[in-house]
Amino acid sequence: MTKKLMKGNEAIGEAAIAAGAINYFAYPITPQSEVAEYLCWRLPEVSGVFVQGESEVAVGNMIFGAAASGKRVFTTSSSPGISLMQESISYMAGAHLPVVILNIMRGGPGLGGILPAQSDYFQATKGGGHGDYRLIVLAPASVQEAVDLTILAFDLADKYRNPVMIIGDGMIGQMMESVEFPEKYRDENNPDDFDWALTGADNRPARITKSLYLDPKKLEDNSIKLAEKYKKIVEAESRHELYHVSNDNQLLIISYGTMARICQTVIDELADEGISVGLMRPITLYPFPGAELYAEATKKNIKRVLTVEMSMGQMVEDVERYVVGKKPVDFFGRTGGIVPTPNEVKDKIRELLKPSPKAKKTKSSRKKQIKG
Amino acid sequence: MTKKLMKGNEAIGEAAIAAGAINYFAYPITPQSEVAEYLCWRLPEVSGVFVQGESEVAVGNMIFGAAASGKRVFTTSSSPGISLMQESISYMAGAHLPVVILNIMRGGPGLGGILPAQSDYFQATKGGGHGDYRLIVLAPASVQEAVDLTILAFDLADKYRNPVMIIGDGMIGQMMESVEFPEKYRDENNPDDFDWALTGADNRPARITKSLYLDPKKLEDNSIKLAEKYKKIVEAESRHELYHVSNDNQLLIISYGTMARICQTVIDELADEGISVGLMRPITLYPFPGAELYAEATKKNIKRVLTVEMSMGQMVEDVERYVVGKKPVDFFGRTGGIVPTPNEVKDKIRELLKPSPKAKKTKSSRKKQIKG
Amino acid sequence: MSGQIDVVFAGFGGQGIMTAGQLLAYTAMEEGKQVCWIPSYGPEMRGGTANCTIVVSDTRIGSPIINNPAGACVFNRPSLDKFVPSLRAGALLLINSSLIDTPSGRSDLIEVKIPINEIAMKLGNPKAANMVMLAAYVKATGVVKMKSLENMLITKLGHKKSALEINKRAFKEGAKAVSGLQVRDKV
Amino acid sequence: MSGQIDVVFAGFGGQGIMTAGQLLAYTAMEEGKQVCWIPSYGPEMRGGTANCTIVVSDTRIGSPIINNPAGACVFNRPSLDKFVPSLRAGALLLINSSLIDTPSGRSDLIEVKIPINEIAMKLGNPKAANMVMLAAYVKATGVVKMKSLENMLITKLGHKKSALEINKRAFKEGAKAVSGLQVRDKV
Amino acid sequence: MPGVKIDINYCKGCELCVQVCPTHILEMSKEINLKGYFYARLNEPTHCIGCQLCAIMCPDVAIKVQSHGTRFVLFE
Amino acid sequence: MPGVKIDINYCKGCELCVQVCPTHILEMSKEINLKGYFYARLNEPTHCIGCQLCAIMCPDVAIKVQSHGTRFVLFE
Amino acid sequence: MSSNLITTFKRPESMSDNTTHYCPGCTHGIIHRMVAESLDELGVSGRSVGVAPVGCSVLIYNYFNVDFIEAPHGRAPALATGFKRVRPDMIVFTYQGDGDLASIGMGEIVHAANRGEKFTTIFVNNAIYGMTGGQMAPTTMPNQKTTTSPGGRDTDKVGFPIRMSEMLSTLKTPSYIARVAVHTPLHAIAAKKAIKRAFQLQVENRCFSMVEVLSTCPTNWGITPEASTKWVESDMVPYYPLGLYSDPDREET
Amino acid sequence: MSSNLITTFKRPESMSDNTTHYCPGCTHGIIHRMVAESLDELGVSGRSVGVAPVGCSVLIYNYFNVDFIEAPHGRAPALATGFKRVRPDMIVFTYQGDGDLASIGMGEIVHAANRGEKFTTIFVNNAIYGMTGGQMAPTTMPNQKTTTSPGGRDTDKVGFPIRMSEMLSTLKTPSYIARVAVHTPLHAIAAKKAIKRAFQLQVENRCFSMVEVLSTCPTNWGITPEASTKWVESDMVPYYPLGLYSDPDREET
Ligand SMILES: Cc1ncc(C[n+]2csc(CCOP(=O)(O)OP(=O)(O)O)c2C)c(N)n1
Ligand SMILES: Cc1ncc(C[n+]2csc(CCOP(=O)(O)OP(=O)(O)O)c2C)c(N)n1
Ligand code: SF4
Ligand code: SF4
Ligand code: SF4
Ligand code: SF4
Ligand code: SF4
Ligand code: SF4
Ligand SMILES: [Mg+2]
Ligand SMILES: [Mg+2]
Repeated sequence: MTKKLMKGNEAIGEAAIAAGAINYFAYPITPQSEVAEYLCWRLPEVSGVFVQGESEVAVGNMIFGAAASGKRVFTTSSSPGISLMQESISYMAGAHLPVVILNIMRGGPGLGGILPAQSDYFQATKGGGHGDYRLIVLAPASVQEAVDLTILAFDLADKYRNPVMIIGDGMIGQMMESVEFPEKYRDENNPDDFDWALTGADNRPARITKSLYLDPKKLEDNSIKLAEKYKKIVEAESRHELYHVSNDNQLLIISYGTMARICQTVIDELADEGISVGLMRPITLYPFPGAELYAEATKKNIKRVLTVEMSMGQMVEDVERYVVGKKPVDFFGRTGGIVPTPNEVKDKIRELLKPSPKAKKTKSSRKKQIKG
Repeated sequence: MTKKLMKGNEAIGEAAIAAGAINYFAYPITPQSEVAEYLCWRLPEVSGVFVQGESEVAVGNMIFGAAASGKRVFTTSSSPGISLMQESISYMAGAHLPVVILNIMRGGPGLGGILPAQSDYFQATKGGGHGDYRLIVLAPASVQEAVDLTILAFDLADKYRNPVMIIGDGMIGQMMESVEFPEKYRDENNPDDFDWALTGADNRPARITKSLYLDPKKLEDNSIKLAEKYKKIVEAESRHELYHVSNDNQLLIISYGTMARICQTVIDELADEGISVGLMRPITLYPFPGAELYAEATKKNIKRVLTVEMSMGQMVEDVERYVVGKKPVDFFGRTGGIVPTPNEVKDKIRELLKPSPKAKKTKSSRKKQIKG
Repeated sequence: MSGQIDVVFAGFGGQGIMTAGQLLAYTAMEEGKQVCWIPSYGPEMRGGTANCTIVVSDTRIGSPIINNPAGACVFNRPSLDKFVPSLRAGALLLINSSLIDTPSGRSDLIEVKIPINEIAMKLGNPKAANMVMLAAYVKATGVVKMKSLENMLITKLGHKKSALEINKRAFKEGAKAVSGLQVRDKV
Repeated sequence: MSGQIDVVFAGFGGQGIMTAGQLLAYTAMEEGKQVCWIPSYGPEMRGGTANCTIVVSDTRIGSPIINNPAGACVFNRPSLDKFVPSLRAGALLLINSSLIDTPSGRSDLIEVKIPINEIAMKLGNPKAANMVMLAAYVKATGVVKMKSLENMLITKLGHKKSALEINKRAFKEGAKAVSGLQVRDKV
Repeated sequence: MPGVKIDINYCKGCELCVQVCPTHILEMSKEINLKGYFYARLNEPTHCIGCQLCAIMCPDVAIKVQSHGTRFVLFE
Repeated sequence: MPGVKIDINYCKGCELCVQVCPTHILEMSKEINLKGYFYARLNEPTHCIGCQLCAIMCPDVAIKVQSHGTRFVLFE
Repeated sequence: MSSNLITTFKRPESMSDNTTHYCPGCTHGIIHRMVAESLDELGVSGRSVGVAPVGCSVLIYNYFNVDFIEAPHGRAPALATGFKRVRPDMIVFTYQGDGDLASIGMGEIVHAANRGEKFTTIFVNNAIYGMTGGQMAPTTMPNQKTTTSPGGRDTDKVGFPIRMSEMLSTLKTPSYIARVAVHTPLHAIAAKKAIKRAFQLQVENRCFSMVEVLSTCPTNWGITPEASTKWVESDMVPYYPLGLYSDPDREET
Repeated sequence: MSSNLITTFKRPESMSDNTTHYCPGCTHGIIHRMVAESLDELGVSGRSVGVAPVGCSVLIYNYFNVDFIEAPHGRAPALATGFKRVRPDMIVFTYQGDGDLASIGMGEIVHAANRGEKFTTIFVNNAIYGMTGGQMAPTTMPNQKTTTSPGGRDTDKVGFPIRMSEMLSTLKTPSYIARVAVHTPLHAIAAKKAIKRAFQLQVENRCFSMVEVLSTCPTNWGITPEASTKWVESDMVPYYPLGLYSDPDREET
């Protein structure tokens, strides 16, 4: 394996090819247009399919149709474009179709800005579309991890027949880091390997890819089938990384994506000051590593749990839910394209750990913040 | 005030007129097309505007444009149609525009079915679109309340300059109940009353309705402005109803919309059996009456908290978050258009309250269920 | 009547099920009662079965969905099969014997057969069958006064004199079909 | 070099800022180091300022965003104003004196002025200014070996002989501009 | 002798076949089928010319047409 | 004498005005403006016929044209 | 019948034995049959995939022995694009109503046609939203009453009906576009020919092909099936002229 | 200049004093000026509302003394519909690029035109996605190189450029549709006339009006502003013929 220095956006494109996902549909949007600009010449080299759709609504449905073939399909977009795909995402989840969608998040709401943000956590993890469904959500923190998780994403999508979303911020997309790709690229899926792929009803009963069940019992059955799948996913696919977690930690940071890397620097620098802080970085945002968080957060030495996001506070709701009041949960975030600097985070932590006589130390500072 | 027997869908249409919201844009979708079928002849009688858009994407943007005028605007749809509006909803929230959107929820995901469901809770309350924004979400339980909340919705939208969503299930839309409308219908808004409405830059600086801020500081400022608004909303606008809540209650049900009415019957019938159960019905789903829930749920007599939804479990996440582990939180739900009957809910409660030697009573049954 | 009373009207599309149920709901409301009418609607296509539930109460109505109705007016065979099992003991079951030739098979119901189609045919308008059934139900249960029902009919049909007349006569026939029966206290 | 070293290259679009930074990143990677290059990109339109940060480290790199860089190569005046305040004490500041006539105003920096545009002009290709700056930075800090840098240049430009030659000479000139300076331990 | 076979359980009684039969030999039955429709039936089988017009118009593809010899294609 | 006034701080040096001037009296300056562009300037003011072509083509509306008497409208 | 009789007309192989949910006299059924016959005659049903719309024909997959995907409302051409691009060896078609194709799905059909996607679209224009209970469609005729145009379509307020075949045939990308009707047997025979040619061109990998079929909706038009066929002739055909609008073999203009 | 000089050409009142963010020589600026002049000349800028697209002209509101709404990408016609319907007394216009109007916003523009919405659309066709860095648009010319068609637009794979004016003028609903260009002063003068007439018709409450303006993108075309104007003439105009495509005064065909 040779190392390459690559932009995140391009590396992700190459990773899709490595995963045998040579069918790509997209509509341009900053800050991820480089994925398309890379794949538009790279895919023809591997006899792949590149289609620039007329809109994200169309693209969401192109991958829908393509996925029904049993082949691996990929799309990439950024926040407003992902919003436009919500109907099709709900449909694909309902029809148990494997697709991989990359969201290089930008500041919102609305047209917002084009700088890095993490404010689409809710949309990705709770389901921005209608109905009871879930996406598997992966959040890489480096270009190499973006490559690895892209490859994993396709495996998980096929394994569970469920859409998988990779969410990164603009940094992941624009950053160049050294990456390694697998020696051997995976071949395209063979549709005949699947008992659900639409390959033509030649000598077999016709197959239907659908989400409509006019009989409510059948519709509920589909939701139960989905829920059982999600249960399996929760049990088997939760991934996270711990950094500097020890029994000396006074505080536990929860943070994901590139934001978590900034927190690593925070932790290193605070360690120099003699302040011991650990980090838990969820790699899968759904399934959320909730049990693991509970275990870490409830350790005796941990005084507080600090969630750091590039948003006004989204993942923190899940953190609160899993910490179940055992420790105060605090939040620090910047948004709109502002990336919190290590210094800001350090200040926040110092403030939180300052022994203050009047402030009840066991109360979440988050309560005082905007919430609901 | 005279009483009228009206279908929920039509009553909501009339309520919008009563609120002075005589500008209506919609695309047909079961089970709410009657709103349009009612307003298409009723609005011309009051010199209102009725436009059937070409899609929900277009309709979401028609109300966007119309709202910028300072007049009151209304749209109605059902689950898949609401998914298609997510981009525009994020934009309207980002641009601080008052609009009212009704979602008569049907079974999902995907095309799903057309029968009643409550599986769009996440989408409505967490924001199905991108970026840090919130909708005010109201959930009526009767046709009269649908009328009252529709009128309230327009007031809240104007007061906070934020989109408001009313979510009901197919039952609310199809049910006929007796309703009263206000004696005096409200006049249309006068755009000149607002310092933000686009009325033409005649003798004043031009006004811009927008959500783009290329300077990240400004974009963050907008998110902070939004967050401060949401803080006010959380403080001032939380609404709920208690039913049969007393110190005898062994269990507290949390349920909203028509599902909560079914729970009322459950409570009445269980009372006959000597089982005391109380109900907390959130009327605002955002802001969620979290503090109030905490207060009720933590009362000594309450053994368990049961969330009942027509979904696979969505609001229950908020319930867990606010009960912060003080009491076990259970869930009962049916989905896909199946409306849980009082009997099913009663069975669930009897089972939960059964003194079982081996089951640890303080553990949430929800843990054993599908979750994540 | 006191407390809550509920009934299901069930048949196939075109039998006037919804209209009959709504007329009952209007009348109950006019009498100052709480009322809830809810249809069960099928797929977005035409045809098939149609049914609606009406709940009438002196106090606030809880569930609009009734597990075990206290009354059922069944207009065709599939509806009989569908609703009989769920009726509560002692419930009133009115069967359209013009289209249904089997009994319910339950012994704990008050069961009355009325050939509503034939009656309506005799009155000269087959479409009035639903009114025959409605009147029979109202007469037997007293859920609303017959007089109120007629008044509501006038309010709704006042302008259509001929229809009004036929329906009034349908009311009479329906009431006659259950004469002697009084289940007021049971339901 | 040991530990982590970071630097900002800043100027306006068209000055080859990104390319210089990337060449450094490639070289560091080739030397087996961990490396991260990150641009700061503006609005979706053309023009304006351009800058990138390069972090080189022997161990895993944390934050790609550097609060207080240990080095800055500034190509124009607005960049000087923007980055000088955030440089850490003792940082190396290379100033393009062809376009910047003011000093940093800080006394705790190692500050070197290099007229990169003029040097490049003399070499016969004004576009080589970025390479002059890059070589000066590499020479002064030893973040990578000069030889490695040249090898990387050959890898990237091997097929464009003439460009290769000019850039090689630019490297020499850049190195010369900081001869005697050795900040290896400081950054 | 050409003829048609109507599968009465597909028939929905729309009468489109009746309208188009050039020999006017189709009519609606007085009985209803399983679905409750009055279905179409062949009145005078011997007059059928096997022209297929009824079958072409039947939205429910309830009609099968048979004829002598080689396939008799009227309109191609 | 007709003439044009170029607001050099609007000018982005695109040269479109230079291309279209029928009397070839516009040229690019050797100095740059605040934004760093070489801006357009009038070389021989006396030759300007006030035809407005330069102004019509200027994407940055940097050019104002003045003329004698009533408004001279060339192309309407 | 005697033993030397042969069957000249029967249910096509590609059709399943299920009875449809369509209203009596609804010509969706005729069009289904023609699609099935075309697949049979071209021998491609074993390698075909249909894309179902949202509309009355959403359950079309129940009536075919052919693989199907169910698309979101209006998006069938996008799904067909996705599928056909990754499986160019298969035969792909969409079956769409006028609300589906001409209203919410306008962007998708125009762009699929313009990119020259090599699938076939059967466009069933019945001038109304059938499935949702008879609301106005972009194709609803002037003055036609619907549940959302109770006074009849007012062209001053909502414009004239859109003629999709005319519109799409202005695109320069080669295509096959024809408008046909099925309200009489003769029209139906021509319709069948057009549908078959549309599929034939796909088999030859030539171009995008679309057949617009004027269809009836007795239920929501509120008239009998027979009256519906008359209304197609009297009201629809004059506004929606039948014919060939675009053909890849035709000299380019 | 002597004192009896009068100003024959100056910045229109409706334009603000801000300098634009457009690249040197980008003709978006010329088109802005014409819109402002038209509003001035018709005396309506005080009761006008513009709808900005997503595209290079997203910041158009910074350059006008006119109220503006910023639309999501492609949806400006829907916003304009909403606004104009509730405020028919105001003058409403959208300003949209070709990616915005002809790609993602296809459905919205077709339906707004077909409903005959009484607003004005200025459609700036520069055959590319300017703002996002030069990707292929539906209007990109055959063989034109873009960042997503690095080998040039391959019409076999992605079809031919869409001609919006031609397409929209097939609609029966009355409208005013013209295609103009601004690459020479003479073309620009004609363009201004068309734009003014489009607004004039709105003032008279006549019909939907759209002016398609062929525009340049020197940056993403990778050539000088002057070469760009030449390319409009040599490559774009032949494919996108200039002229009047629809006029409410013209006899109906
Ligand atoms: C996003 C979305 N919007 C609306 C609907 C509701 N809907 C279902 S079918 C239909 C229209 C069907 O009309 P048409 O396409 O003409 O088909 P027809 O029933 O007439 O054959 C609509 C609006 C939906 N299912 N999804
Ligand atoms: C939903 C959505 N998709 C994509 C984008 C990204 N985007 C911004 S502008 C643009 C295209 C602009 O091209 P055009 O409309 O031709 O305008 P121009 O810049 O050429 O004037 C795109 C794709 C977006 N902002 N929102
Ligand atoms: S085949 Fe022809 S003649 Fe025979 S029944 Fe049918 S339509 Fe009549
Ligand atoms: S056309 Fe078919 S469905 Fe209609 S009546 Fe004749 S056989 Fe029956
Ligand atoms: S007004 Fe005419 S002559 Fe004068 S500078 Fe401009 S283009 Fe040249
Ligand atoms: S046209 Fe305008 S911007 Fe361009 S050079 Fe001339 S004055 Fe400057
Ligand atoms: S509603 Fe209309 S289109 Fe739908 S099946 Fe019935 S007749 Fe056909
Ligand atoms: S990128 Fe193109 S369209 Fe955008 S401002 Fe620059 S030249 Fe104009
Ligand atoms: Mg239709
Ligand atoms: Mg463009």
